[in-house]
Order: sequence, then C-alpha cells, then structure tokens
Amino acid sequence: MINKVVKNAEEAIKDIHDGAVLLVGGFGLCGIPENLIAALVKKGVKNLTCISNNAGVDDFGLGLLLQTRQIKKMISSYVGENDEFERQMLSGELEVELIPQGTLATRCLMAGYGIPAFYTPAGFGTEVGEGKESRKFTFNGIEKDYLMEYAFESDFALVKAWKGDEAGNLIFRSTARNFNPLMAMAGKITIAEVEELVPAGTLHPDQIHTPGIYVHRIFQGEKYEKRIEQRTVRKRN
Amino acid sequence: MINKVVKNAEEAIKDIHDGAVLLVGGFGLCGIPENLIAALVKKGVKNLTCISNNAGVDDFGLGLLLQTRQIKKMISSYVGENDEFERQMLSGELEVELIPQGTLATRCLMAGYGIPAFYTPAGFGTEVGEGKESRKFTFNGIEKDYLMEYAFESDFALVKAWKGDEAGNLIFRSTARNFNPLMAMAGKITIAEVEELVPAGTLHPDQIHTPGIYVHRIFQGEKYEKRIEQRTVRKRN
Amino acid sequence: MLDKNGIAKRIAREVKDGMYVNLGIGIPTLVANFIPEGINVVLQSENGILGMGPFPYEGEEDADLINAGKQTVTLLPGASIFDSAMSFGMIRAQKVDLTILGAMEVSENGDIANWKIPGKMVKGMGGAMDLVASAKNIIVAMQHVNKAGESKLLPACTLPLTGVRCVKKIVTELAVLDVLPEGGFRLMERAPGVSVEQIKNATKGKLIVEGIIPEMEI
Amino acid sequence: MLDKNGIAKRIAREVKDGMYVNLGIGIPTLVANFIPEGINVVLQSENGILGMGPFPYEGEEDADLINAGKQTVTLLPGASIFDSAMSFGMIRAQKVDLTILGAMEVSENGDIANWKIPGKMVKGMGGAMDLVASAKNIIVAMQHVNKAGESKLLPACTLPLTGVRCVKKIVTELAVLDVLPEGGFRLMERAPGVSVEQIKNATKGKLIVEGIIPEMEI
Repeated sequence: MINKVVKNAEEAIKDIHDGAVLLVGGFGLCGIPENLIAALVKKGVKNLTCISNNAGVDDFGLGLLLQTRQIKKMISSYVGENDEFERQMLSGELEVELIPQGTLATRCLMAGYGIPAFYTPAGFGTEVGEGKESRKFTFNGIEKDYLMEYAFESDFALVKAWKGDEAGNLIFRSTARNFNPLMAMAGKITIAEVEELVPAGTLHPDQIHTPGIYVHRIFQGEKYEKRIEQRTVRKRN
Repeated sequence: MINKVVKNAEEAIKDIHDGAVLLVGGFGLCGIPENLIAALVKKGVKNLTCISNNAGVDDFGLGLLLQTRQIKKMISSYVGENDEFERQMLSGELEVELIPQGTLATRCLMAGYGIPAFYTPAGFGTEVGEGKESRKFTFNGIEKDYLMEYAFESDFALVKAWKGDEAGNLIFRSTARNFNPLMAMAGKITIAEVEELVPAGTLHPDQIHTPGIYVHRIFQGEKYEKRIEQRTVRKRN
Repeated sequence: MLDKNGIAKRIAREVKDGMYVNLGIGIPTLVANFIPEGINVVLQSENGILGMGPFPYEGEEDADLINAGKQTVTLLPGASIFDSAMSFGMIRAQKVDLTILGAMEVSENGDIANWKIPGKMVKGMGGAMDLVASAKNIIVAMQHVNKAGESKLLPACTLPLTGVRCVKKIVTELAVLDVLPEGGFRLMERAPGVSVEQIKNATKGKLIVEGIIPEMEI
Repeated sequence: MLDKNGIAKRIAREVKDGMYVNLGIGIPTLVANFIPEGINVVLQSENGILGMGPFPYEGEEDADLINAGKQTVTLLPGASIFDSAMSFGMIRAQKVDLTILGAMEVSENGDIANWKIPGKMVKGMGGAMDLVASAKNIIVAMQHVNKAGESKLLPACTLPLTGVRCVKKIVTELAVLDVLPEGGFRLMERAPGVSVEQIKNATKGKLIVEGIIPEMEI
C-alpha cells in the first residue's frame, strides 16, 4: 500500500501555482471540493484556469474564487446562477470557453485512459465544431458526422468523495459522483478530499469507484456545508 | 422499472442465429457465461464469430463451442491452452484475429459509449498496425504515434455477473469483472446470467457496475462450476 | 389551445412502455406527471441517474441527490448512479430511447436552436448538444411563437444552432407536427379549438397539410 | 552468472518506494519475492487488480480472483478491482510506473519482440503490446542468448515486433544493460564471475562499454 494521506487542504495544495490549470469536480454545488476551494482562496493563487462543469454561485463553490478574481479562465458547459461571473464575463475580465457537457466529461475520461483524441457527434454543425476536424463514421449502420475532440491536459485535479482510504481509493455517494471520478483520473496530480477517511482494507475492493493509483493526495475535509441549489420537495398527503 | 427477466438461458438466446457476432465476457475461465455457452451448444447455431479475450480450454468455456465446430472466427488477445483450437486454426477451419488486450477492452468501451473511433499507441510499428491509420499526438508533453481503432459492432453480448436485479442492473465479483461490464455496454442485445437474481431495489444504486439500460435480458444461472485454470497456492507456515 | 400541462400531457402519449427517457428543463419535466399507469418508463438524468423518482418529501432532501436541473429528487427501486462520462456514453450509444426538450427555434429540416441568443448573457449548452446529436428520437416541447409573436418554426434557424437535422416531432400549444426526413413540418394534429388556418399563420417554415387534420386527443 | 532468481533479485533493486508495477509472466513474477521490506510497491495485474497479494493458502483459492497469468491470487489491504478498459486505461495514461517483462529479442534501439515466432503456433500478444507501447519505464528480464546459443540482443529484431523504441533496461544472466536513446546497449554491470569479454561475445547488437564495469551487487 502506498500512503497518500496529507494533513489538510493547505498542505494538499501547497504547490498549486499562479496560472495553474485545475480540473474541479462537482455538478452545480453537488459534490464540490469545498475545503480545497477554501484553501485556494486563502492561498490567493491567481490566474487560474478552471475546468469544471459549472462555476458555482456568487457565495459558494467556484464563485468564491471569482469574487477574489483568482480565476482567469473557466471551461464549463453551463455557467448560469452567478452574478459576479456574469459581470466579469461581460466586462472581459474573465475568459469563458463553453463546451458540451458530454464532451467535457469524455475529455476527462480519455485523459485518464491515455487516449489523446476521440470522436463525438456533439456540436457538429454548430459553432462548437468551428475550426475542428470532423469526419463521417458509420456505426451500427448509421452514418453520422463526428468532431475530433482531445483529452484534457491539466496540472491538478481537485475532487471530493464520500469515503476514501489511505491508499487513495475513493467511493462517491449518489449524484455527488458526477465529474469527480473522471477528473480524478485525468489529473496530472489529483487531490481528493473526503467526508470520511478510513484505513486501507476498510473499503470493499469491488465497490471502489476510483482506484488509488489515480489519487496522489487525500485528506478528510471539515465542516461540509453541502448546500442545496434548488430545494424541491413534495408534501405528504 | 423495466423488467428484463427471462426464464432461462434457452429463452435468452432464442434469437441468436447462425452467423451471429457475439461478445463473450470472461478472462480465461474466470467470469464466463457458463449457462449461455451451454445453451448455445444445445441450440447448435453455427458460423459464430466470438469476440472474447480467450478461447477457453478444450472441455470448458468457449472450447465447448469449438469442439462442436460452431465457431467460424475468434477475435481474441490470447488463445493458448486449447488443443482443439490449435488444430482447427492450423488446419484453416477456424479464422483467428489477434488484437492487443487493451485495444479489445477499449473497443468494447467505445461501443458502449457511442464513440466510433479512438487512438491508442498499442501495436504501432508492429503487424497489428499494418493497414491502419496512424497519427502523431502530443499529450502531456510526450509525442507518440497512435493507431486509430474502431468500436466493436456485434449482434449480442453474453456476460456473467455475480448479482443482478430485475431491472438488469449488474454487480460483478472480484476479477470476474474483467471484460464483462464492457461487453455488456457494447452489445446491441445484451444477455446477462447471474449467480443471484434479486428484486429491483435490493442492490445499492452506488454499487451497480452496469446499469440496467445496457442489459436486455437477465436470468439466474444454474450449477456454476467456476473452474480454476491455474490453482496456485502457498502452504501455511 | 393548450397550456403547458396540456403540451406535456400530449407528449406523454408518445412515451411507450419500456422506454428510457431524458426530460429537459421546463415543459419536458412536466411530462413525467402524465405518464399513464402501466407504462413502465425509466427516467434518465444526465448528471448520472437512471430511475429518477419524484421530489422528496419535505425534510427528506439529500444534497447529494439532485437532477440535471439541480433540483433535489429521489430514486425509484431499480435505480442506478454513474459518472457523467457513462451518462453521456449511454446517450451517445442511443440506449436512451427518447429525448424531450425545449427550443427557441426549429427549422424545417430538423435543426434546433436552444442555447444562445447573441447579445444576451450566454449560460452554456449544458448537455443539450450531446443529447440532440445522439438521440434516436427527439421531441421538442415549445410555444409555437415567441414573445414578439414571431414563429419559432422556421425555414432555417436564425439563432446559433444546438444541433442539425435531429428533431423528429414538435408539440406546441397549437399543434403536433412531424419533421419530415426530406424537410418540412407535416401537420399531424390540431390542439382543441385551433384551426389549420391559425397554425398556418403561426408557422413560417414549410408546412405540409394533407387530408383532414384531426383534433388531438389528450 | 545469474539464475532466474538472481535476475529477479537484481531487478527488484530497480523497484523504488511508491511505485505501481506490472509484472509479466515468468522471471518478472519472481521479482515480487525480492522487494525489500520498507519499499512500498503496489502490483497491478492487467486483468483488473491493483494491490495484488501472494498466492492464497491451500483451500482458500477463489475462482473469481485470478491474476493475468490465470493463477489464483489474493488481495492486500488497499486493493481495488476494475474492468479491463480501466486497467489498460491506467497503463496507457502512464499511471503504472514500471513494467517488467520477458522478451525473445531486443534491438539496440529498444524494439522488443516477445509474442510470435513465424511457423509456430501463435498464442497472441495478450496485454504485452499495450504495456510496451505505454509504459514510462520498461525493464526486460531474459536470457542473454537463446537455446540455440544466438544472442537475443540484436542490431534489429528478426521476429515480429511487440513494440518499438520502448525498452529502457535489460537484465540477463550475464549483465545489466541500458538501452540508450540514441541506440546501443550500454553495459552497466556484470553478473558475478562474468567478464566483459563474455558479454561482448553474447551480444550481437551494438554494445557500449565505457570505463570499468562493476560487478553487480545482489
């Protein structure tokens, strides 16, 4: 067993530098690395490029790093719900690249699997396809146009899991899984915060979502807020 | 919940026809669909193309379908351990295509993910690369030559899981996982046999390896032999 | 003329037993409320759910369990959870049988525009481009005309596209229309109390009216 | 001159703390027996294991738990199981630090042939082509000459290739040799009791001998 445990978020991000390219897990505010984002705010690193499906809300998630103007560029699929984001984007302070959600997810997967390029139909014939190579393939009898997309290159991946062990193995809970295992695989250096850190041998080998080989540093996070963006409920009859 | 349960192996394979292309799960004799193979022998369909990492041994696994000369072509990565296989191959009765194991696995994954083509370095500069498109990519600063490989097209996938539910969700046990979840995703029609079939709602949603959407028919298999190919042990001190 | 629930109710009739269905935000979400008893359907949410259930009872919300609209939801028996690559993988591999989504514009050859208005804040395409590029069957739920009274069924989209030649059927407050493979909106049904003339006036793209157009049953 | 265990023992010294290692069948498998205490290494088996342990105790074999050589094995604490696509994914992404495998021939530019002899029954490449095409660091464990007494370290391979320009180091019963990026086998160490002359005679490819070649410590 190779021990991946670090003390806390500050130690985990100590070598994240100005200008770093970060993959940040989560979908909306669900499954985001709360402690790592807080540590980045505290550290004050600047000119970050963040690849993350969304950009948080004004006062939570990646929105916190937008407030402090630490992000130079966002690569996302959907960035609503954030006034400061909108202001920075419209004023040109913030660079934004929008890409289809499935392409975003798959570019992470391919990085984790060492596949530099692949073909997907998403965005063909739209402005997403402009300037990209395209090619026709026939699969199962259906001919279609596909765009060639590339695996993501990045410096660090910051992910959040439910449980993790000393060997860096991760288990995610419910839809907090989302992009987290994919970004964990894609990171050149992957940092995982977990709600519960357990000794090696505690997690069942068949139930591990992300094997520890993909995780370089792990720590147990503190005071998870796990904010709900849209609290929708029904009444009991 | 969409119910995928069929009565038994015979019913599950009733429409597998002469000349069908089958993906067959398992690694060596580990995690092979024993009941489905037996049913194919009984049914007597001929001229099958089997995509499977290995070809079984003389009297077990796909070796049974070789004994009865039901297989026209094998697509595998490694085919030792089988005298009848060797005889048919050398006599030209059996067509054999050998492809790298990682390429085999990934061609299944890509079929299940609707990606018609991807790039892998395996086999570049060898006879595996002959006649294939190749291309240079630089990923994380390393330039390398890659071959373009295609997702598998097939008619049926036959897989074996440990537990499954009525909705077709599958959980694999230990290294009996191997190619099974990948072939399950890749099959146009996927048939799963399981050691234990449970009601929907019994399996934990976070622990499911193959979601039921990829499985068209499921049944509980009988009398699993689970033969061990290389029984290696150590003595207690 | 149909209200939003009416559109959803009519679309629900397109949902067949045994289908895996992805519902977009807005009217499409309402479709789930009208799927008849005995029709077994599994809802996919592209953030990683198969077998999505209704909203939780008050006090039972789980921050870790949301749908693609970021709303708290529940899971039904037989549900499974997976990562976003697998989620879009099963969409791309056409394992999801039906996608229902909203649109700003649809063209007579099936192009759809629903993510960007030049000059306005662009929030992004989310999963829409993946869904429309891959789905076997796409039904658009939308109003026939926009707030300015202009037709949203056009010869060609004026807004940036989400996908090309992909929409198969459109249900609006006025009508049900099929998009023909050779191009054109074929009028299939009129909403209760709506005349063919009204539909003609509200449709700028090529409208094909053949024979008697029945009033829709909902 | 080293026996098989000697070769394995020498290679074990190349295994550093914190490495993920894939061991091929034959001599490479023996390397696991010689990794010193205190060196934490995780063994990968390409059929889907990280954290592979020793053979099970008699009576504790599990048909569902085998390694890539189809032998019954065990798991160590911290182990994980995954499918074959992820297994080769982590290999391709160079998360596995070191691959140790056998060879029939190695050329002076690092090409390797280890899967096919024309005219003989071909069993297949298994995972070897994926491993050699992807690994950051490849050490070949083999005999210096074949049964016919011919050198296996050649100017160019005569057998069908498994991979090109990939081997970094070779350990044989006679010597440790580095394959230089510009081509050539650089002699690094002699096996106990073996002379440089013996190694020269057994090496058909370009051998580079500079300075005094130490006898290996094992």
